Amino acid sequence: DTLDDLKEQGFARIAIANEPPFTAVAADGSVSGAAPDVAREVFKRLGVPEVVASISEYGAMIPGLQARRHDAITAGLFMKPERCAAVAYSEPVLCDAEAFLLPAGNPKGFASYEDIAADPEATIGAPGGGTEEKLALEAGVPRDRVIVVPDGQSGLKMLQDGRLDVYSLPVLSISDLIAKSGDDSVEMFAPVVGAPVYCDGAAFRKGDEALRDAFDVELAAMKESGEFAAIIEPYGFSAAAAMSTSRAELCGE
Amino acid sequence: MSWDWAFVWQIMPTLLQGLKITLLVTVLGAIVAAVLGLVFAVLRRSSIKPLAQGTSVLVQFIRGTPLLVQLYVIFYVLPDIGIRLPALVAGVIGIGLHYATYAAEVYRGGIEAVPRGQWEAARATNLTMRQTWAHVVLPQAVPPMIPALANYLIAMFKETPLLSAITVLELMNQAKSVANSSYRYVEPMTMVGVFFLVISLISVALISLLEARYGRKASR
Amino acid sequence: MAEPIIRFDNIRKSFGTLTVLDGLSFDVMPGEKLALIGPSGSGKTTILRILMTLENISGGHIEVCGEQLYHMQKAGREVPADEAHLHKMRRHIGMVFQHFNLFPHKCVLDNITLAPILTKGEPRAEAEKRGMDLLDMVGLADKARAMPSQLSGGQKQRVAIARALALQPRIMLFDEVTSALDPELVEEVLAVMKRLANETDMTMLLVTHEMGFAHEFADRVLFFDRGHIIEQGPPDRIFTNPSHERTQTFLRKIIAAGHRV
Amino acid sequence: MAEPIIRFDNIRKSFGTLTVLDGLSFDVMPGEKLALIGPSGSGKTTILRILMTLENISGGHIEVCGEQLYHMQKAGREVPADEAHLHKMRRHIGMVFQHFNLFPHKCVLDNITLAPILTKGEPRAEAEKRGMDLLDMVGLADKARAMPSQLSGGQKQRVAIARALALQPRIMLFDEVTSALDPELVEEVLAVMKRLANETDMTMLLVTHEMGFAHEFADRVLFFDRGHIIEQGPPDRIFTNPSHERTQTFLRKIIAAGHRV
Amino acid sequence: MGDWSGYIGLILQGALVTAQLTVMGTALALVMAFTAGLARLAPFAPLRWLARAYVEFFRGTSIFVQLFWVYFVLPFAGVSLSPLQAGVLALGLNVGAYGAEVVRGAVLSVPRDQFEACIAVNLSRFQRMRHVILPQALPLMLPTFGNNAIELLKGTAVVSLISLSDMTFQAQVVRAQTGSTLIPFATILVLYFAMSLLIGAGMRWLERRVTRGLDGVRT
Ligand SMILES: Nc1ncnc2c1ncn2[C@@H]1O[C@H](COP(=O)(O)OP(=O)(O)OP(=O)(O)O)[C@@H](O)[C@H]1O
Ligand SMILES: Nc1ncnc2c1ncn2[C@@H]1O[C@H](COP(=O)(O)OP(=O)(O)OP(=O)(O)O)[C@@H](O)[C@H]1O
Ligand SMILES: [Mg+2]
Ligand SMILES: [Mg+2]
Repeated sequence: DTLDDLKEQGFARIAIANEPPFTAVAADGSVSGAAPDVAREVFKRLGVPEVVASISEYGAMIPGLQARRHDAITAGLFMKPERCAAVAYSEPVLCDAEAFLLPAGNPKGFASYEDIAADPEATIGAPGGGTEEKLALEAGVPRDRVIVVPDGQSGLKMLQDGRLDVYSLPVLSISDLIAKSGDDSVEMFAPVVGAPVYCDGAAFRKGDEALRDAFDVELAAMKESGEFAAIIEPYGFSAAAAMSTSRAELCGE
Repeated sequence: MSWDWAFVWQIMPTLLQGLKITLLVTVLGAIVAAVLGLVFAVLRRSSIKPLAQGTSVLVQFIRGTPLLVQLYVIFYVLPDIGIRLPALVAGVIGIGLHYATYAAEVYRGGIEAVPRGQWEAARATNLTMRQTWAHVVLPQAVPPMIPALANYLIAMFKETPLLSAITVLELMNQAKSVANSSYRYVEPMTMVGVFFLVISLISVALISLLEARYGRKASR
Repeated sequence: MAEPIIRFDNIRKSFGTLTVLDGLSFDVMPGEKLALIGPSGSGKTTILRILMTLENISGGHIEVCGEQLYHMQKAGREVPADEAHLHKMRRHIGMVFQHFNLFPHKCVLDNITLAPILTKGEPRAEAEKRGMDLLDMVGLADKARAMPSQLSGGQKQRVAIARALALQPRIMLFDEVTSALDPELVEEVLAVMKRLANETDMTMLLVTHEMGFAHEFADRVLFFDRGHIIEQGPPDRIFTNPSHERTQTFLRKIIAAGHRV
Repeated sequence: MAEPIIRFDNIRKSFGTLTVLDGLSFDVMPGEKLALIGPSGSGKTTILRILMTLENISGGHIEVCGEQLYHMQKAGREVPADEAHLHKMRRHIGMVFQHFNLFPHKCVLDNITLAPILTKGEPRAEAEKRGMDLLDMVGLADKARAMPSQLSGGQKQRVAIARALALQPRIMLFDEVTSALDPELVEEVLAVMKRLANETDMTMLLVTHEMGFAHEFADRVLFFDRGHIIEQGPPDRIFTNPSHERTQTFLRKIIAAGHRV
Repeated sequence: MGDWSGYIGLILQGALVTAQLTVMGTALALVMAFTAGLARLAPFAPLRWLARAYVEFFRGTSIFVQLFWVYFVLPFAGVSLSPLQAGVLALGLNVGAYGAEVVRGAVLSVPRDQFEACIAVNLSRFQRMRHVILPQALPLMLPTFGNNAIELLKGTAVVSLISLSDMTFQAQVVRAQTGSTLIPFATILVLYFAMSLLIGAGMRWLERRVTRGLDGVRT
């Protein structure tokens, strides 16, 4: 099966996003960040010594997985019932609430996606194919006011340039953006009212459930031993949040 | 993953919406390219040396670097110096500017293709410079340019997907967004390919009509 | 004696490092028919092109119809002619080219009337009437609405002659006007030029390799070699009894090549 | 009497709707020098091009060196010739073109040796030796390493003749080989051809407007008009005393245009 | 954030990938251009149709769609290529289709006279192409090939969209990690321009080489 293949070739290919702190790329090109670090450790325990990470757009991850370009996605791709139907998720890994990036002082007082829908002028930026885009659309923001932004840096830039009224990402991503920008003309609003807390998991191809189950076993062991917390908490994520919920719950199974 | 016709029909309106933007960008970009191209062509013939050379370097620079990166710069860097263009405008200007350098080349070639003897005959019949351009050179230079310009129009049309990188909701971006929310990729992407193929095949056929028409006229 | 209508005074002409004309001087009297002959590369075409202001000169002075061609007075000083001056001077001169250079996008009549309408502001009706007369003269009245591409070489050249005449220049230049034509079509063009030479008092300069025609056509023949006039005189003398050896060699070669004298 | 080396039998040739040759028949004997003359468009070039297999025929049969040119036997039936058959037949025929058609990217000697080396597998050294002999013959031994662009028209045409001779064809075709040349350069080419005509027993077909040369060169003159042989005979008779009115008109026109007879 | 030299290094790594893509893509494009261009002139009709279909398809659809197909759809047919292979394949086939028209045009623009001279000296079809037509057509192709190679270089930026870490992609990474927009983009613009100048200079050098001795023939 797939795990044996991976053991044999000695590495697993994982897709990651270009979104700190879920992922971080150092100046020397080496990949770290919460999601790849967890994946690396779990695969090591499964007997796969290396992970080869490739940075990918969110939208390209699932097709890449289906096209066997990756063995797993570890990218902060949050679990949602439709996604659970498209891929096989592990148990939760990284949890985060949704946040808004706004001009300082939140002049329009946005607190929820519905607030944005209600303002006929307001535009919201979100990653294409990401959770935030879906939430905005579901809250009734029309398509032409949901701007698909390729990456966090672009979102921040567009907000600073006044092209967006709101840019929405998970809390940790937004705070990382603000920290890097050092710009006090923007601020974060979190958590977004009415938006659930989301957790991602490692996503596997449908059909690779055996690999997923093996992954789950090692992940559970790490959660148990506290090693899990030791990896993700320096990046700002909460291990307790991940351990307090489950795939079954998040996928609505 | 199998092909699902019902899904194709379901996403058709969204894709057509994107196609509308794609065509709009193409047409507006073509106008920018045609006008700016003429400006470039004229500046390059300018008798003011630094102006001619500066234009020449600029044209070479624009032609030598990827449109995608130029779009990034126009959209994300220009605001730093206070130029904040809406995405669609930035896209039209970016693609128009890029293709203006190609149009300039076509103009130059068309003008140079008018035989020297025609300039000389105009001079021997004592036409002024302006009359020579208006009555002798341009009427002969322009028709043979039309097919080449039309070819670039098609090339431009096929490059519009780049505008998705600066958030313009053109055909490719619509298709991606459909794919992202449905997790079905083959149908939308294939349909984008079909749209492009059909439109450019039709255009190519139209161009060969143009070529036949103006080619004959030009060969007189 | 009348004043010359054309006066070359010590003309120098170089292309880059190649000096084609070096101190050339000669006069042409009004109404004179001149034939310029000589080997390939001797500068005959260059002389006509300089007169037509298609090339600039590198030194010397040219007078046409009593005025400087390449120079003008400005604040009492002689300065190079500007475009306006050249434009004014070109009125006096017409030229017929070896390769016709008709405007391919205009019909025969429009080729002829374009310049009179644009440069002299002639009303179209009048220009067309005169154009038709000229076409009549060159025997092509029925081709007025034809496009140049529909004409034979000989017909094209006759249209080109009519076009040059339409501006009523006082000086006409002909540069090997038959050498791009099929042999059978040469005669129809020469016939037109012969009539022109006999019936008008225009000054004409003819460059040709058709020695027979030059003989009939010219009042005076100038034999050029490497930019210099080697000898000149009435055609009877030049063709039957050239005094210079180079002229003899040249004529012998031309005859051997099948051109009658 | 010997067999003809070329036999046109009822040849028809159309370009689209235009029929250029309609039932043309004539024979050429080995060693014969033939001049084809006639007005423009009468089909002279077409005849040579058909022989060189540059055009296909629309009907009839051609025999060259005792074999069908455009037909071959297959399973006892006559079928159109395939490329292999044409390739074999072309060995017999060489052609010199009006515009020389030298290979511009090869030096003079390579132009000459290319075909012998490639088509006959001649060793390079031998081909070059023969090539030099041929260049000697046409008076261009010193130009062996020159590129065609460095030659005058007359020199180019002499190289083209040498190139055609290098394959040692039994039949040589010349299509207006001097009409693209400057008048002064004509003689040097004609001189080579005259020598060739006198010194070899090759069969030669010459299309020309140089009546004087045709007169000296040919054993027999064929006068064509609109694809038909109007009259034929020894040059003395055709040129001095043509029996047909159209021949007379044609010759008169040519003479008027300045070509000597 | 301050580690600029490291991030510039990242971009230079990307430049290497871009150069690799350009060289390998151009090589494939050349092969395709000659294969399809000559096939379009072949005496055998199905070969002509095949070449025509290839050219029309790859010129007709956008490089983005082609790239997506090669990268995401071909794997369903059992062909899984690395991003680099996919990029080379898509770019090479795409630019090769344009090149095929260049080859065809150049061959056709060798004067008919030259074909006729070949027949008159009895060269075979292959000999004609090999010794007479192609040597004369090549100088006509080179300038356009040079342009095509530059187009291909510019096209490599698009493969950043399939996660191949070329120069544009690395610029995006640097941008996300450092928060600076101007510096990474300005850097890669300069690098792209330098590469295109290099290609241009190389082509001119090549042109001079192959046209040597043809002076006065080509205008
Ligand atoms: N534009 C030019 N640039 C460089 N050299 C030129 C140019 N025009 C003419 N020449 C050179 O000037 C010389 C004279 O040329 P010109 O055309 O006047 O001779 P010609 O007597 O008319 O000869 P032909 O009988 O061949 O027409 C030649 O050596 C020619 O090569
Ligand atoms: N490829 C072609 N397509 C159509 N018509 C052609 C073609 N080649 C020749 N013709 C026509 O065939 C006729 C005979 O042409 P050909 O060239 O054989 O005449 P020619 O006797 O050689 O004339 P010239 O003395 O002008 O060379 C002409 O009317 C010509 O227009
Ligand atoms: Mg001349
Ligand atoms: Mg002919």
